Amino acid sequence: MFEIGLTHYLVVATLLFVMGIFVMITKRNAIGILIGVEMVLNGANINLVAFNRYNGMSNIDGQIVSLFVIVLAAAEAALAVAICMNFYKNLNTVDVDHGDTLAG
Amino acid sequence: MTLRLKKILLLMTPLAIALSFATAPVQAADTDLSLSDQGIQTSADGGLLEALMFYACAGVTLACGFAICLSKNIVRMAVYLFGTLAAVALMYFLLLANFIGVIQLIVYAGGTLILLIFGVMLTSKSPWAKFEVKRSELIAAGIVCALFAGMLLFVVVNAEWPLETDAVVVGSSMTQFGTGLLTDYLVPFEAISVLLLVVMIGAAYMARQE
Amino acid sequence: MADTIAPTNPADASAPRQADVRTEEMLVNMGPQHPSTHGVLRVVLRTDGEMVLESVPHIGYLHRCAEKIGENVAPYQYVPYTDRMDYLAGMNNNQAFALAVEKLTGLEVPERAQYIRVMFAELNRIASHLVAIGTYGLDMGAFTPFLYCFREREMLLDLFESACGARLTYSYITVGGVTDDLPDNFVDVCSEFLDYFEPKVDDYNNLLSYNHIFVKRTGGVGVISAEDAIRFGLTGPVLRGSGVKFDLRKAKPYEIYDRFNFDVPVGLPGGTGEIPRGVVVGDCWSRYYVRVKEMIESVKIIRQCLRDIPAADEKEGVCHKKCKTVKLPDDEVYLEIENPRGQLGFYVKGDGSAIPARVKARGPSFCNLCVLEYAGKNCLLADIPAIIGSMDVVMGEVDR
Amino acid sequence: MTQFSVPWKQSPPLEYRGPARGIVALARMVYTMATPIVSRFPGPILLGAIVGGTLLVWAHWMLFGWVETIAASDVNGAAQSVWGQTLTTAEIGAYLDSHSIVASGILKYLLWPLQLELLRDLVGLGAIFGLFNLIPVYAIWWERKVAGRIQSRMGPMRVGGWHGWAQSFADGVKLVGKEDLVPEQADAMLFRVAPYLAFVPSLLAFLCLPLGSYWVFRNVDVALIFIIAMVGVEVVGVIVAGWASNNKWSVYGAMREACQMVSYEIPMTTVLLIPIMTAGTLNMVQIGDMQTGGWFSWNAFHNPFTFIAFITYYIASLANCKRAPFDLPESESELVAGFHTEYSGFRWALFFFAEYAAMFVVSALAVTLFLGAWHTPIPATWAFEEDSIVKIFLNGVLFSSPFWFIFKCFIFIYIQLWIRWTLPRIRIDQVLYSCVQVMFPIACVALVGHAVWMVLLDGTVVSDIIRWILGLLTAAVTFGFLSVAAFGYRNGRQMVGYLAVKQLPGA
Repeated sequence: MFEIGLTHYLVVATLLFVMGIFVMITKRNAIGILIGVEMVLNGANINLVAFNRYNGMSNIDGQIVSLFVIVLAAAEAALAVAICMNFYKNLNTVDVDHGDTLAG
Repeated sequence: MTLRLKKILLLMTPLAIALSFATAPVQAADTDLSLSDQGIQTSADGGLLEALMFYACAGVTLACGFAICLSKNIVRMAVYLFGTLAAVALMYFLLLANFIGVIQLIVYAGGTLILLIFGVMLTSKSPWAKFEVKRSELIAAGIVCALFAGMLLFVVVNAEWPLETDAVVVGSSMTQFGTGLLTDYLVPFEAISVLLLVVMIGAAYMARQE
Repeated sequence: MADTIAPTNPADASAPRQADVRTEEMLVNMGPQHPSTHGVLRVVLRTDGEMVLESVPHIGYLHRCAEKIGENVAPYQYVPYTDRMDYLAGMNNNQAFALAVEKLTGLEVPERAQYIRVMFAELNRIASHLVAIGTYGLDMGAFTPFLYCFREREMLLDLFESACGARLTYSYITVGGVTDDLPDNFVDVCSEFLDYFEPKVDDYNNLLSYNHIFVKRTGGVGVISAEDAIRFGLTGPVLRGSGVKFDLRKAKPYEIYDRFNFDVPVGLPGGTGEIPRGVVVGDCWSRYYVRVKEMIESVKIIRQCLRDIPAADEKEGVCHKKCKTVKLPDDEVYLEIENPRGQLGFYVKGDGSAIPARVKARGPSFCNLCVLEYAGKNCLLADIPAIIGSMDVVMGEVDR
Repeated sequence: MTQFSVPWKQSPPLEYRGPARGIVALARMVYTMATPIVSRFPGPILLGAIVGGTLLVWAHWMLFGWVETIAASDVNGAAQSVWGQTLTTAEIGAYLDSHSIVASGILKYLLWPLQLELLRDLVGLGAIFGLFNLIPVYAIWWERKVAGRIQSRMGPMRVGGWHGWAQSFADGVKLVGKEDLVPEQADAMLFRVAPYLAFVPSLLAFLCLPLGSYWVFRNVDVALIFIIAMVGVEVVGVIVAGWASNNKWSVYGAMREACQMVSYEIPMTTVLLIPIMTAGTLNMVQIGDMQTGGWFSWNAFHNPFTFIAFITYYIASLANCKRAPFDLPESESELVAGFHTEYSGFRWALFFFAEYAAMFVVSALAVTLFLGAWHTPIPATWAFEEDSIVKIFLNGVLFSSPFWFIFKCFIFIYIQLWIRWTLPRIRIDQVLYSCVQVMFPIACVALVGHAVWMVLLDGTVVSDIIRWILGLLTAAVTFGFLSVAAFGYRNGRQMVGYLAVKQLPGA
């Protein structure tokens, strides 16, 4: 219980990941979905860093990959917010259910 | 005129957070002094304190995540996301990944989150924009996610992970980072730089008004 | 270098808006309780992000029936009410009303009283411009010039107090003259003050007028062309800031202004000397700077007054003997004078009794304020305080 | 018969309830006790505080130094307890005796608790929390005095006797007792949480901030980025506060803050890369220790590009902690009070604590990275030979002590105040223009120039003499700037006219 190991971190990561998926499924707001994506990425990142830590840390591959993930998440968020604004400009809402038209 | 107990408790939160951060991994007896002088933690074998710290972080992470799931208000969701991100950053500190923790704070909490809030403010018709979701949909999503979570947890708990618990750090992790980024990971690093540039131009182009 | 100043010139209001991102338009209430609306002005702004698309002033929060009161009291009793109109320039208001009544009734004013009137009108012009300049700095976020201006203003108020006992609502200039003669050493004290004050104007210039940030904030903002200024009926420094050299003290000299030698400062083409880069005629900086220059001119006039003022005459006094008993003839008169804020006019109609049948004021702030809707278009949110401040409105006089 | 009554005389005497009562009673007691003493002996008290603080610094330095040395000399592999205790009093006494240090009998009991990790952490946390609270309290009083001086008035003079020294404490007591209003239409939860989101990050930044070589709570290897992140994260609290107030002016303030902060982080972080490149580490203690040896070893005088970087950093940091002329988020004349328009009482005070603490933090970054951290400008070769305890003490105080650090920080805070009470506020488009088109190019040029300089000139080529010359050149340029400024200040009109005013043709 008080001996924290890899499994502890993996459980937290899993739960965060699943919550992110739940948010992505249930939210209608495009930015809400983006928040879900960020949660999923964070869950994955905890995995990477935890595996790095509990494999001796003789190299830091996990951390470097998680750095790439963070950078990509930032880029993805910038683009996604731009898309949201375009979406809003065209449809006057950010409800993704209204995005099923090709009219644009 | 009353100063309620709640206020006092809230006042204590920064102290509590500070304490939890400060007492993060306690250094082991065989700490190499030259390394600790450079501010490098070589190993986290803090026992009780580390455990408490971990449970606090995990608790905040999951509570905020759960609050995001339940919340209907998009700005509140963003604030809860901030809580999640900060707690995950603390968890990185616990995992001896200081640099990743800091980057998480500066890029995620300081940059991406602000971008999200900008997005919210630019696209919400009223400040209280809410979107209704059908109850049946919620239940279905909950069941699916619960099943998925159960499956993943089963795998995670029962799997045999190859472990090397003795953490060995040679020099600063920052040095490793720098060397890694300019040697082994040079190609992905450059690719990501180019990607960032493209994304920057693309985002500016897309958000622009015709 | 790219033009970074947002299109503030209303002349190209038809040009497409420079906005990178479309956002929701928002109606914002600026006032009636807002730090930079100088009283209880309410401006409704239609904004798009930081851009202001439209600003509509709403007035009437300080209405006190000042004109209606004029139909119920004798002229000498109405003088204190004129103090409350433009409370920063009480002397000038008193003077305007007194002159109108004197023209209607034909009261003669003793010469010494005329000099005193001009002197105090000009001193009050300085005091009023000091407030205008100081609060304009405050609107721009510079706190310190405000305190400096008020330091000098306090000395002016001491002078006023020595003459009439009041520091804000003087009622000193009254129908037929002034209420009391000057204290004995007034001439010395006043010249001492002027010697002290004149170099201080350079301080204000260094601290505020030529401050790079201040020039950037006010230069090229809220431009009103000369034609537009005339078309809107603007007067005072707001008109002269647009480059129109028109001052009633020169154009239609009232009282004894034709005896003095002074200049009428205007915006740039008139050649007022050093103009920073980025300033165009009719912008906020020009309007502000006209006030600074006018203070120097007022100092000149006061010096000449102090030099030429006749000695006190016991027999004649400083006020017409019949000032309280005079009957207004069945006639009407309209007279305008140059207030610190522009042309203040009083229309007085008599019906043979001691009480006017109608009193009507033409307030300079009221008329100048009407240009806000035109000047405060397609500018940034931070330009709105700049424009309002450069108009230097006093709400007591707008609403009356 | 009706009697005219004065309404304010009928209100019951002010009563505090709950914890506020205790706070107010304590404050009142301290105030009544301290006022006569402080107003009678302001000079001796100030002197005593300085001397006492110096002794404290020295004692800390000596005692902890000994403990570290003893612990290092005696790595016997003994298991460390949760408390982190490894040595017994006897062992310490033996060590002290072997080094013939006087008063070892008492010292060993004094030194023993210093090795308890948890105790040290708790004491350190208390010290940091105290510092974090004292700096804003003092800075607010000081700001009012400076503003008063600049505006030819006195500033606070009443509370506490001597120059109103207790004014900030009185304000604090007042703010604690004030009603905590939440607007009806506000998002109450976020409205309540927001001040803490702004407050906590600036407190956390202090955890990694070294005041001296040994004066750091947690010596983290990424301390620099951590502090920058904490200064940046503060913006979340401000945005949330502005949004949750449900006030249009507040939203404006929040959006301006976000806009300004996010943009100015780019040039700021870019120029911070320059000292990082020079030092080769992100560890604040190491960066500070590298600049020992006199003013010419400070990073700002390393080469011309570092000096440009230093100036650029300082301007960007003004924008980053929303000080004038970049105080748009709370600009009074435009946005009433910006993001904290709806706040009152204690929550409002939290924002101010966060702001003033952020001022200290950015000044501390400037000092640590560019201006020699806790080292003196005196060249190290002038140090005493350490043959007596007095000379050791003097060397410690004169050549590297937290006093230098705090002194330098407060010089920069003073410059911030000076700017605030002198300059008008700039406009949002000018803020962004100066960031993107002025500061960022300058930062990039300085970065590249410094990199080229390091490759070409550092190491083999540059000897100490050349560094002296470069340092002197940079100092001369600095002095030139300052004298131009002073000259312009004294003969203001001509100078300002020359720099900013164009003589028009025909004028």
